[in-house]
Amino acid sequence: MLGYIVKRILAVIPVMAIVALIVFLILRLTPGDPAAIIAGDTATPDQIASLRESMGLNEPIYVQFFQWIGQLLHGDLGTSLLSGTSVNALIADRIWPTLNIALLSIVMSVAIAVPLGTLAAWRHGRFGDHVVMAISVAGFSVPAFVVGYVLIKVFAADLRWLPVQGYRAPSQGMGEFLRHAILPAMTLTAAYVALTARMTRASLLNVLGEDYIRTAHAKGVKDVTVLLRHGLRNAAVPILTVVGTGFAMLLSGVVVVESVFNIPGIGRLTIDAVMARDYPVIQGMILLTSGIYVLVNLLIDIAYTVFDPRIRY
Amino acid sequence: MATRFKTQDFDPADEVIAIDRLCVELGTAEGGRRVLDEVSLTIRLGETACLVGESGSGKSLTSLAVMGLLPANAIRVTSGSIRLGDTDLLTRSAREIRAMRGSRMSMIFQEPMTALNPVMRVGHQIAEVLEAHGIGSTSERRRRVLDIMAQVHLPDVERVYRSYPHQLSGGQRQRIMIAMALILEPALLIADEPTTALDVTTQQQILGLISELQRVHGTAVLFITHDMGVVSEIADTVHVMRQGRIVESAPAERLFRTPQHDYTKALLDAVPSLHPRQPRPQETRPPVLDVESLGKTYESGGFLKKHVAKRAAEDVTFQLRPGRTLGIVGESGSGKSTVARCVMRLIDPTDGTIRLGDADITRLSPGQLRSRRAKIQIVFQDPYRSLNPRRKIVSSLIEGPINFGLPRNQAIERARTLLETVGLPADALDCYPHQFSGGQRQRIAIARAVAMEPDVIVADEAVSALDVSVQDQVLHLLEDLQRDLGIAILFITHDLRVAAQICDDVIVMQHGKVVEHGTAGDVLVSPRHAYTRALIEAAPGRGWDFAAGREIAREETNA
Amino acid sequence: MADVSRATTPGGGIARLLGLPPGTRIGVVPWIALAMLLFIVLVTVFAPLFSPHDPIALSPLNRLKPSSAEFPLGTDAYGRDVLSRVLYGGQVSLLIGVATAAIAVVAGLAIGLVAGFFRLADALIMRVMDAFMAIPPVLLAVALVAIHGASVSSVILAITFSEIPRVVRLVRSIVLSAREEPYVEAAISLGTRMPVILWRHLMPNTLAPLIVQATYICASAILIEAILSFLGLGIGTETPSWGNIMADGRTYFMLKPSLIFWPGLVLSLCVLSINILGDTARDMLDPRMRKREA
Amino acid sequence: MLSFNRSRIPGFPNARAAARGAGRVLAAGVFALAATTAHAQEKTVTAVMHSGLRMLDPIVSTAHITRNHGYMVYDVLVAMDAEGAVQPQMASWQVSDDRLIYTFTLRDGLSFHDGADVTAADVVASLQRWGARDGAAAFLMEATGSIEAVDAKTVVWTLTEPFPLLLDVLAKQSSVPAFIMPERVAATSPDETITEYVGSGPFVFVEGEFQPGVKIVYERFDDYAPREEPASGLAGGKVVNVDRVEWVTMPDSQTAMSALMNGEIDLIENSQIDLLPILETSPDVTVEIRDPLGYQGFARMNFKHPPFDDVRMRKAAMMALGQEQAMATMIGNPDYYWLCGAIFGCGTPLGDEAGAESLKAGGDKAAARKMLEEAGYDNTPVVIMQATDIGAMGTIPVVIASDLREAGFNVDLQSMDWQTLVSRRASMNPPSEGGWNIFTSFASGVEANTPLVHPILPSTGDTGWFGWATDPELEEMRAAYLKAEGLEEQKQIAHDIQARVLDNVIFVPLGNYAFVQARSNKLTDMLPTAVPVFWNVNIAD
Repeated sequence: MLGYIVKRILAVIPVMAIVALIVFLILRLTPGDPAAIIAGDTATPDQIASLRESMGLNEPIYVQFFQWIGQLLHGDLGTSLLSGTSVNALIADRIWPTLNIALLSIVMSVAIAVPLGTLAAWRHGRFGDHVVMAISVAGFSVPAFVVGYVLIKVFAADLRWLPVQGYRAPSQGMGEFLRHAILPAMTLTAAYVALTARMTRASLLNVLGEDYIRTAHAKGVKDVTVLLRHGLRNAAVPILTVVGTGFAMLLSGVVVVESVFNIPGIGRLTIDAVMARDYPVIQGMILLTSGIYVLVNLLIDIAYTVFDPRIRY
Repeated sequence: MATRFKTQDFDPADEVIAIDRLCVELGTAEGGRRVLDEVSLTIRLGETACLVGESGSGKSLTSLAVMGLLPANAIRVTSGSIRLGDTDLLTRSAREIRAMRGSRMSMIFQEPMTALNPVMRVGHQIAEVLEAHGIGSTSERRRRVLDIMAQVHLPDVERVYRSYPHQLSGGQRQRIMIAMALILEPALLIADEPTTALDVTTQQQILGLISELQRVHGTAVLFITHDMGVVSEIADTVHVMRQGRIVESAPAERLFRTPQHDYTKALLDAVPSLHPRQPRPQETRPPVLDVESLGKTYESGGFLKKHVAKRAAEDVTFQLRPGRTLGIVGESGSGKSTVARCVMRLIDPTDGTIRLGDADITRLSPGQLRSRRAKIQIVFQDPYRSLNPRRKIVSSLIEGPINFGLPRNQAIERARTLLETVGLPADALDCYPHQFSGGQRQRIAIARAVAMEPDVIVADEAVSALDVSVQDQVLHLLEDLQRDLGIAILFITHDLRVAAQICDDVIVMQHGKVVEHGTAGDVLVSPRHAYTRALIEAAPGRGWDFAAGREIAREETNA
Repeated sequence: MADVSRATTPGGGIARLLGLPPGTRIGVVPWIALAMLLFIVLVTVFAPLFSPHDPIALSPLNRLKPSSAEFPLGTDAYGRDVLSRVLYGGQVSLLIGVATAAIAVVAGLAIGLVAGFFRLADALIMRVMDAFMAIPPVLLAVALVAIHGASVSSVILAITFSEIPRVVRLVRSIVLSAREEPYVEAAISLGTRMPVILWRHLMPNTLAPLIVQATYICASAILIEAILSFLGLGIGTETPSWGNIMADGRTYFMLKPSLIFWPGLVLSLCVLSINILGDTARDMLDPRMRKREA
Repeated sequence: MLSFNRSRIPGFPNARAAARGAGRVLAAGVFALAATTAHAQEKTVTAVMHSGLRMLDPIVSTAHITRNHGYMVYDVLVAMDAEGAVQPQMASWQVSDDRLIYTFTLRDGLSFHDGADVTAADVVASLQRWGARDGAAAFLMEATGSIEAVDAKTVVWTLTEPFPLLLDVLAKQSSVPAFIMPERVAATSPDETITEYVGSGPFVFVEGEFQPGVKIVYERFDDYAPREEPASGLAGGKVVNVDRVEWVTMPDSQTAMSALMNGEIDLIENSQIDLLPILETSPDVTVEIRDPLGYQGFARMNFKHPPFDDVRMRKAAMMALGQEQAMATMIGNPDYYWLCGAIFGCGTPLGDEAGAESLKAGGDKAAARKMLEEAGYDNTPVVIMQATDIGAMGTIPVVIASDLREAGFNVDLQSMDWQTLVSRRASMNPPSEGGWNIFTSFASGVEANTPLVHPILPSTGDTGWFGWATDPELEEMRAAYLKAEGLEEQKQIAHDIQARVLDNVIFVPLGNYAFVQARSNKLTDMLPTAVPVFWNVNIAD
């Protein structure tokens, strides 16, 4: 097991190296000049050129690349071209809102989606199934920002139950955190519930066709027990997988949600950095999110062993 | 050793289950296809009733109908009754039926690997029967589970209790299933092909166990099987099913000695004899396939992991001459299929040499090999997977010849001729595989191999998935082709009966090694190796000549 | 246990191509979805026939007008007719959906076949694919759109890039399991060349799952286009697409929710229909499901 | 110290793994943010500014948000009052009779946020760095012999020739005001950004709470000694009545609006005009225009490439354009925009609308088409760049495209993000090779109200602003303006410049519009300045 984990972590290195290379190349091929944005709209070409020079943007790309890699190996993601802040500090500052909200929405999604998917599988082909699947597919079919706006309009602007925007850390009180986080989390949850409920249903339907389900019935076990004890646990691995790959979707979703709800997370940090061509920040962010993605998938692979004793590494 | 049928008279015993004119139809609406047609049978206390028949005859449907496990939205019972003791099952609510499952009637299935929940400890799975029926405290249940596990002769019950199914052997898993079925001492045990997926030696043990427990508990057993050998070993009463009907019911001995119905006779006729056929004259032409010291080792692990080398085949040597059939027999995992696949170069051998005709093909690159492929062809076990379901029969048949430069129209002509040779109409060319039965598909697969005009055909369990009657026909087809075309056949099988009927020479493999090699007569009649003897001993109904309806003469068996 | 007899009726056409069992039943919902999708496709393809106005004609004096006889769904912030824009917008959105699905499937199929059959290429290809999978798709799209400018083709390219790895993985896994099939080994034994085996025996196996996958890609591409537009990185404002009509309208959500509502409704119905059809296809094609129906 | 009890998290089910993971992440979040403590009892103003602050160097960046930040943290020597007159702020001054020597004397009590006194040496270093970056200051520096600190409080500025506008340049609000920094900070090369943010202004920048692009926090500088006279414009006493000012960025204008109406924030610096009808329904919110000069939208053509290398083509294009449609589309509500053909702003001393008649009349497509034919337009495509991520500003190119098409131009409207536009406009390549023909931008009224400061005027070819207009005649006029004595002469020259700019179509003014501020009625005594400042303002509890 430990050996497997070490091996998996080592296997991450080439992937991350390729990510780093792709990211670097894509960014430097992208038109845009951070010097121009720093200098402002009314700056003259000369002013921008001198700024470019002093920022090191005139170095050949490969020099910049190896400088960056050199920094990376020291755990240093570089310095934001715009604010002069270290990227490590920026990320450390901005990652918690995103993680906390993402986590809240995963917990909410799983709590909603698994029972829904189970219900659909149980009522397979009948009315309950159709209703659940219609809801899930619908959740999948509406853009996140629309969901966000509707939630704001209903729960914040009209009913005034919840704040419109902003973020409070759990340290500022769990109640405040939830009051602010619940709408953004629900926005993210819409698509995530859809994804997870569908997978739960599909996976459970597969499992319900297995011989051991028939065995359980033949033993005289109650239907509900068969469904939950024999069905759900065997269906867990694909569900876990989709939770993991869905995490990537979630990281994309936060970009939108953080804009709509004004949450100072890494999604907005990234979009702002892209818009301003703040290369070190974008590079750091993509590396970070890729790293999180790879890590989450590793954790999920390890979690498989909890659900399925046949899987041993 | 003479065959002894069970002859106990059950007439005075209480009826445990009585099925009366049961009809079952497909679909939920009126007028669906009738899959069970007035099935009636009765089993009494302590009686073993065997339900035999070929695929699709309705054996399993009957058992599922009794258990109340027919898929509700696809199949329904239209008339008839099933009485368990004095309860009419068809009038009971789903809840009441559930309460009876596991306690008054229980069932074991064919494939113990898939029938057990892979993520639950087997002890808990047995204990769940007790839990579902609200019996005992946790510790009480555990005690009873360990007790029944000991009764089914599981070793080290404490450890097995905590094991997951994948950590047990096939035989152990089936014992778990049996323990699960019998822990509440049900009046009726339904065993649906419980030994079909097991090796022959394991099968013998499981059959023995079922009989033993039946004696102890006085259970009525409904035993479903397609294997006449098994029937002859365990049945008190035999019911022969065909196309949803019971065509003949009789006490075992009477059925085997004096079958009444034509279908029963045909079934019995098709059972190959364990006694080898007459040896054919020796062949002296040089071998077409010459395998020497063949070995295949799978290596796994490596970086940060323990290095494991698994020897799937080791030091296998044989020669195959034109027009001859060499059988490789053994149980699962013996390495017989590894040898077949190495010879085909579908996998690369790690040791030894393979000579095909005068060429050493052991180390040829895929490109060099391609030109020699025509000389050696293969027929696989599963007729449903060996033909590309998306391509017409003609495409499958002409693919090889066209690869070797035959013009398309000539290839089609050859395909048409071949189809007739294997006994299919020529218009089958434009059909798709799913339009054919398993036996027909296997004929097509053989035609595809023969179309290449090979010197050697490797038949890898080529008849194992077929019903006995079909199996018989396919074996004859192979024999005819061999006679007409002089093809050499390497015949891989686990079934000694089949090997006895088609092979000139036999290799017995165990754990990747050859333990015995000789003519079919030598190996099967007077085996020298203990393992070969054990295999023969374990073959069910080995003392009975099914086709003739009599014991195999004593001198013949021991000659 | 093979007690249920196999079907021997002849099956034809698409059902056989997809490996469908004959007589597979389809409920009423997929037909509704199909009808809805066809309706949407028809009115967008023939948008010029149904549109009351030029979708890009500005009319600053008619900004943000409510519904009226002249402008059935009102006007947007440029005074353009929303109905006409929604109708024309479908052309671009559907084009993006269909083109993305087609390109992703074709490219993914080619790469996946190679990765699945050639061990040497596999490791490298899959590492690169892993890397692309790990990069959040919206970020990748943002970067690619920034490179090539905001246009339909760069949006398609951007979304395609992030979808390809998923297709590759799917194809590769199918190839890996299909190459163990006896009929593939039989073809090897018949001396058929590798490229031919790939094309003739392995590729068709991927067809049905790919069609299912394509519906999901199509649906998600339409949605991602909307998100890119929301972030200011979609196609330009002139050419309408459902996504950028909504993106343009989002500023006025509180004031005039209909600017988002109508394109959003049509987009959601369209995506919903495609997803339902995909689900239906998947349910029909999943062999395990079939076993249950049998 | 905050404690954290995992078992009491509401909303998280007691599922083992989930709760454990959640607990860990949340707990870590608590520690990371433990430094953030509530300021319940303090007077805090929370404002949503027009854009996010990322750049903290007000000398290097010309961005308005950075300038506004500069006015919070830094002080200036002299400043302009509400009437546009230059007044002493940090220093008073004396001018020699030959107008070549200016002597500035720092007032008492000035200190930096780190406690050090402000000295003349700090002032000299700051002026020199500013002089090296700012465009208007560059003219001044050309006329400068030396700037010296003669003692701790006295700076002597010696000119080589008279520069009548010295005080105006020094007091200007845009683009780069002459902020005073400590000498060690001002010693930073003008091409590099500063890394230490110490000023002597009325607010202290709280570096620990700075989240670039998201939030910036200022606290009152307790040791700041305001001037005694009342605040007027950017001059006068900067009396701070609140403890803390937070600028937050909200990417979504509706979110900001709802937040203001919900009382979550106190001020929106620049509210979307279309949302005003909703804001106006709230009794707790005041909506008003702060800066009467507003902003002027304009279109700039590329002088390097056809068709707009030909003045006749530029004129034809201008003839097709109209301010009404541009402003109506961008702003909508006529209360918040006005047509104005004056490049120095309408209602300003130098404002004059000569040559803008057709623009104000909505353009004349037929006349434009005719001019185009006469000029021999060969259907060369016109690439118009449009930014899609800058809100309402992105609408003008769409209107221009529509106008030009109607006049017969072959228009290629290309959409991109603002960053791409900013870098692409620097490309001198032909439009077919990554160049461009037209882009639009806007200038703040206060930074474009004289020929001295107007950023688009310099027409020196490749060294000028993007579009690279070459117009020696115009350059002569600008030089003459610098030497002009008295308002009348300045007005005359400004009139000539206006006429020349529109005649040669250096750029096309497309109308003026207002920044509309929306603020909570809790805020009182907000100064009516173009630069939003947070001294003088008070907040009710």
